[in-house]
Amino acid sequence: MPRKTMVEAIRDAMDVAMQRDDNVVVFGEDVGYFGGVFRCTQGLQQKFGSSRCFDAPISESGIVGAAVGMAAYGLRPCVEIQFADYMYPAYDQIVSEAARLRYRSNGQFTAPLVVRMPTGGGIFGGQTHSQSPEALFTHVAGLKTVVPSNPYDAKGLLIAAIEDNDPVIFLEPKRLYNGPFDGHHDRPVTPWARHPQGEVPDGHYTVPLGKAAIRREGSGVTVLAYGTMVFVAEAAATEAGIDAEVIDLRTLVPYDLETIVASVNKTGRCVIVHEATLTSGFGAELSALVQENCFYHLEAPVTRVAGWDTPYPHAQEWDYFPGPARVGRALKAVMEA
Amino acid sequence: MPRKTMVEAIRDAMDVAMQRDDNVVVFGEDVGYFGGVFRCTQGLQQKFGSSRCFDAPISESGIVGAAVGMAAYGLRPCVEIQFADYMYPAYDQIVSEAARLRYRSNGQFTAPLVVRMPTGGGIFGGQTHSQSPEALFTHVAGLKTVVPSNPYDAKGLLIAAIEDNDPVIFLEPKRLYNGPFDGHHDRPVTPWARHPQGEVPDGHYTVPLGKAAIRREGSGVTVLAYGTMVFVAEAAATEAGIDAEVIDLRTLVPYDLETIVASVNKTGRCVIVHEATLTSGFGAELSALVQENCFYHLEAPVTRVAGWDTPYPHAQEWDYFPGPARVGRALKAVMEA
Amino acid sequence: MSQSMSEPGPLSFHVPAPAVRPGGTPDFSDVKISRAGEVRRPDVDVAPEEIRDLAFQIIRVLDRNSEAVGPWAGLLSDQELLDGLRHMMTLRAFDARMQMAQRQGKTSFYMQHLGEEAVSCAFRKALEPGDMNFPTYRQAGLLIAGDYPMLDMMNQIYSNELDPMKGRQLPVMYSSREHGFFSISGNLATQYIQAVGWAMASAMKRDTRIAAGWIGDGSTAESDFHAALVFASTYKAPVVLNIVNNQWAISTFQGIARGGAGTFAARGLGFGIPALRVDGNDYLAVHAVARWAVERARRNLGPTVVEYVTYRVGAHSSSDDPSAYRPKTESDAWPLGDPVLRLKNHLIHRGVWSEDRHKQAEAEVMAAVIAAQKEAETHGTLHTGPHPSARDMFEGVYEQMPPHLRRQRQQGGV
Amino acid sequence: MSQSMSEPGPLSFHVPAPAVRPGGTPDFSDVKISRAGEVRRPDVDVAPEEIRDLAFQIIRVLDRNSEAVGPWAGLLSDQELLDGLRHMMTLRAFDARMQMAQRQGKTSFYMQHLGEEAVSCAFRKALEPGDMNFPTYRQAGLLIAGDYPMLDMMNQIYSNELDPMKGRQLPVMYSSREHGFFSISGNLATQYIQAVGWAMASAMKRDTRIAAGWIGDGSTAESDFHAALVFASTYKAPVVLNIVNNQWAISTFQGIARGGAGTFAARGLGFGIPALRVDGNDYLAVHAVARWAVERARRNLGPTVVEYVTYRVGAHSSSDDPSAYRPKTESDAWPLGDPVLRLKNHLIHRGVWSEDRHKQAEAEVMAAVIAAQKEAETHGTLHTGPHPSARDMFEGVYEQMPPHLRRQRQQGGV
Ligand SMILES: Cc1ncc(C[n+]2csc(CCOP(=O)(O)OP(=O)(O)O)c2C)c(N)n1
Ligand SMILES: Cc1ncc(C[n+]2csc(CCOP(=O)(O)OP(=O)(O)O)c2C)c(N)n1
Ligand SMILES: [Mg+2]
Ligand SMILES: [Mg+2]
Repeated sequence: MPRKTMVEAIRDAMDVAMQRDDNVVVFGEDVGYFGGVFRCTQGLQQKFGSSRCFDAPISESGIVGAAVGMAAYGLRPCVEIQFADYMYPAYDQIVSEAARLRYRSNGQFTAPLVVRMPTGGGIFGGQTHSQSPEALFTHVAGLKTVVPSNPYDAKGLLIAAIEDNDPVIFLEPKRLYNGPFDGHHDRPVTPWARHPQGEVPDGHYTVPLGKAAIRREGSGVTVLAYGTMVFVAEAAATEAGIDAEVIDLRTLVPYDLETIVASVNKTGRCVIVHEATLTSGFGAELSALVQENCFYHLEAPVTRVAGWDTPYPHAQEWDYFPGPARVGRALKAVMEA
Repeated sequence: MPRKTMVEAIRDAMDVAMQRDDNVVVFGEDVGYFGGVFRCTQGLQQKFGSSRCFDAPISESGIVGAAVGMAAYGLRPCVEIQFADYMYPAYDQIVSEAARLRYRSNGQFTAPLVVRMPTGGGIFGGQTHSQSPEALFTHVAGLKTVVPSNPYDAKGLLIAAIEDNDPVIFLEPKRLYNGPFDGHHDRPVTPWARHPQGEVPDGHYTVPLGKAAIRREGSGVTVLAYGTMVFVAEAAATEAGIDAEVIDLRTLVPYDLETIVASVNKTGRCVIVHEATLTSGFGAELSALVQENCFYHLEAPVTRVAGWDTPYPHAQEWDYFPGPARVGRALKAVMEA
Repeated sequence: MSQSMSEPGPLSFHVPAPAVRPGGTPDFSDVKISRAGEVRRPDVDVAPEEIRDLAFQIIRVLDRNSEAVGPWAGLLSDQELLDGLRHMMTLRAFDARMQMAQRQGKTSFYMQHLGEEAVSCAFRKALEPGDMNFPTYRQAGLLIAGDYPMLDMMNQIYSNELDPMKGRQLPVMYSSREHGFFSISGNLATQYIQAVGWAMASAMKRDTRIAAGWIGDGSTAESDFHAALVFASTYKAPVVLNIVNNQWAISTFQGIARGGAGTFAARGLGFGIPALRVDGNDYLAVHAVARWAVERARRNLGPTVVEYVTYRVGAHSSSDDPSAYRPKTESDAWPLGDPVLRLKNHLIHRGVWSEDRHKQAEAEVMAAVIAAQKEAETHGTLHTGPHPSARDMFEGVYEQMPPHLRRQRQQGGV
Repeated sequence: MSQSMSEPGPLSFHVPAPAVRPGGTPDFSDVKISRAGEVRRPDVDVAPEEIRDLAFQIIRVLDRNSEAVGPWAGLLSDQELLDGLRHMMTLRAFDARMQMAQRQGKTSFYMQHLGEEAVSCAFRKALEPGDMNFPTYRQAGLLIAGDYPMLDMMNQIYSNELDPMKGRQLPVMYSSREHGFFSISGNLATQYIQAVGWAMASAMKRDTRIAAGWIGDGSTAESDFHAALVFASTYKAPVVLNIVNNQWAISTFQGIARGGAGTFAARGLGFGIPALRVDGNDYLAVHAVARWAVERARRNLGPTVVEYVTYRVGAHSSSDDPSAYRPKTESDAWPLGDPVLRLKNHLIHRGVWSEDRHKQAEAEVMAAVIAAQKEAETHGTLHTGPHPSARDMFEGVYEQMPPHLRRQRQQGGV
């Protein structure tokens, strides 16, 4: 089977979706002629023409606002925000418009659009190229929020997102674009070409929204993670020698409660890991859910490992990033509790 | 002591702050000549002139963006967003600018500003006059988030917020403007003039940011609430005949962990109540915190009662609003667990 | 460095204020008003640079003698004008009744059009089926003039069992795909750029339908106004960008939003977008200019900005009392008159209408509104009678209800 | 309704594209360039309406013969011009070294000014102490020309132990209150409205200091650009609103942001704000126009929009490769030449400079940059040597560290 990087898989997903449905259009800053600063849309304009893939002015609110109008017309826009850190100008259009259009119009108008954006740190991007704002979307009724962790899922989830009839926020952990990154920044990164999850089938397939995947089976403790943190958690478990079950949530909302609860009820312990700042991060929701649903099975406090409650620093990247050492310590603490 | 409505107390706070410090300025939509759609700034322009209190164009991003510039200059702007539902256009300026300015400039520039906004439902305001977006602020490092529940606190907290050297989001539960509302929408509301917390001293005083208040002592279960929900929780506890300790958080970030933990360790049970949508609401953070810090004292799952995960509906206001019946049911369930 | 500069004194802060406040005598003598028939009518494919001056004039058709004059006159038949009059009268009667219903507690909130009826009623008639408006809350004339049933509007206003929005949306925040009326948001300006997006989509699909964005004078200050102009100009989107300048936002006069600019229409000039201003209380002028702009869009010539100069006679909404911020007599002093009266007089002048027929029409229109109202009230009003269910509240957040919402609905016992 | 309309065909979608792409031959012959000395110099208190035409011309001082001509010439002394040349040369040398340091892995990221040095260097000299710039990442000339120590800039670029931002902010996102240089955000356009707010504050306090906002051509599409113009025009804020039109955003040419507009300066016209365009590669012209705009602000005459017409010769940033989207030779074809060369030639023409002295100055400037660089590197570079601590990471989020952050710092073991 062909191996692809995550960038290639994402591009492939758009390509497939655009081929199957004339109504799929792609635009964003530097997305057209140039193919995107991360090259995710490279070649799409050439292939589909500039009515289907084109450059947008530097206006995130304009991009999403126009997409809402296009979606109401009947298109399926899949737009790119250059970095998640730049989505705030579009936040009003996402929250007040896309998310509520179906509801407030009683289904007369809908907003089947996808907003793609690279998230997360690990590239010395500092405050404005490192953020993980997923919790700002999971709090909003009407949105779905997706975070793939590998090329196979990225393609399947993105096609599913484009085909979904509701607005989907698609967060792409940029540290994973070229290979699975386990937080060991001092070691060379394995390219996707040498990783089984780099195997990406040609053509159309979907990974359903709302279904988690168990990446590592175990019985000692459940680790809930998504994006880059899936690999960090796997590495941490292996290195700490802990029998952890690592769950890759893939979709944050709607979340896969069944898989989560089954695992925690089995293990009796739970560690939640994300890059975003701790307070009011999505980890809080997961912690609350686990506690509400598994209370009588819990043998230790549900523990969160997350970005510190500071802006994302530049030089202190690896002090900030919740790497395998920190996750490993949490795993051990939970096992000993 | 003089009795004041919450509107009067808030106005008084700005009046006092403006008198004590020439650098305090107040502006926003309809805030100047007219005195605000809720009348919170009435009379300030007349008293302090239109360089200190003035009308702004309908541009929330402009209002907060200009305030950031003014704060960097050395003023202490206290701006009004007409309804919290309209803060989204300003969200970028709040999150990317005000919240991070001190950090990124290593203290060379700071943003001592207050963004006031009416929040919450209960007035048949529908989707665009009812939201409670506090969790969108509590997730952001660098911000403080305050929610007063009565005139005394409102004045003291607002003065403290204006005097604070960091940006403060000041959320005013609009259903409390005229009197304590306990969720019994079919009964007449008690005016603040007949409520002890309507007693508001003249002149300067502060209620410190970061300190919760115990509104009702009890030993059976701890209820964590803020804003309107404080009164709903009190009513629910009384009506359900449950020995609940009701904590009014007052400040969400920084939160008063000490008071929370002491109470839950005492009662062994915890119910969290807020109007905002459940998923990724601030209740999730509270639930996680309680669970992390009181795990070994908990006798029942920490339970959340919150707005449903839908946009705020118009006609179904009282089906949506987490009133005393729903809170009471949760209290009973927790006591029986 | 400063050798050539004289030492300037301290700066001072400028806040625009209206010339007259409550208690004062309204005075609009400084409002520059072009004479009826005076402003030229360029071809629709004119180069934007050549008509920059039109952004500073006011296109008017009806003169003081109720005659239709000049190059923008002559587009509408007697019957079309009579229809227009009826639409405006209906909207006015509808507003009066619903305003009263709000005071009677039958709904939570109402927003009326008094004085601005011509803008949406006449614009609607310049569109073709399939075109899409992205309106604000003050363009119900688009529905009335498009024969959307009043009953449906009332059902929504009452949030009753037949409310087409199932109680989820505020009163007056209508939506009708079929009638080319996009769901009103309630958040100002957000829909202006959506209109542009819709129009872009139509062009991308090589369709023939066009879009119209709507915004108030005060709301032009919002950021999405800019996004709309940027996208419309970059992609030459087939959209008409309407600015309804009714002189007031809520308590702030247009000077707070307009600042030092000559006019709101002039905002279009910085984008190379043709910009016209029109007498918003002149049904014929509004229609003629709308036609021009719609034709430009339809012929793929790109966007047009149109500023309707009018006056908000009533309160901003049922929550507002304008006597706190402007003289009570200001609306009487407004120099562009009343749109209903002006069209009525024109029709009389044309010989196809009379005072008697007008009085009779008023009674008929009011009777129709009252009949619809009675009918609507049999289906409930906000606090009494049948109404949308708690189940409706949980539906429609997503196409399919996700598990967590299903659990919540169960918890809610519905 | 449509009787008078001919049946129009289907719409089509328009996406602006540059005339030439990689492989093509650059051609700027359609760029309208005013002759040096041609554009008039109005009084600073001119009515905005009277100078609308200036938004479509280019103010230039240096002509083809390196002579300073016309009404905007004659403001600067020989010494001031020699200083200006040195500033630009320093910035260019600084860029060259830091660009190389980035390639060597000594920092994560760099952004250079090649071809645009005149804009920020000359503007800086029109300001007074206490004035405040709200710059983008491409105005380091404001620091260099204001004698901010290069060493401090390098320490930040290297995120070393002396980094004045303690490692928290990206390289090149400088901040210096003392030097009138507001902390650069990294989020585009946000600071434009902040500049207006700062200027409003100065006016509110009856101060004499003024502000300057900075934005790139591409970033004018952002919403905060609009907020800035609205607030500046409404409150007549003492602010200079600079637009640096270097023809390119990242991979998109200015047509994507400008759309159908004639110029970026023209955006000011819709707000009644005087708008000038100036040859951004002409140190004398930039300085003269900056002076004019600064004086307007200082005299409480309100905001001015200034568009600097220049060309981004280098890559957008160290992460960018422009050969993928524009001809490699495009910068050579750029008709406004090189700002360093043009000022050098003017000084030679003036008789106060020579090729030899220039060569010598180049060596001196480079030596100074290298000396600073060596010094900076003794304090560490991004991945080696001493650097800001994890403790620094936890500090400064708030004035006082709140308990939850203190607990996290403990957890972090620092
Ligand atoms: C984003 C946002 N900010 C503020 C409001 C509150 N608000 C509702 S209408 C209004 C005034 C609008 O004035 P204008 O645009 O002139 O429209 P008009 O009511 O005159 O038709 C304001 C401030 C809102 N609905 N949305
Ligand atoms: C809000 C936001 N969106 C996108 C970006 C990414 N970005 C950084 S620079 C840039 C191009 C800016 O172009 P221009 O304004 O012309 O400035 P120039 O780089 O040419 O000086 C883009 C898109 C950003 N930093 N912030
Ligand atoms: Mg208005
Ligand atoms: Mg540029």
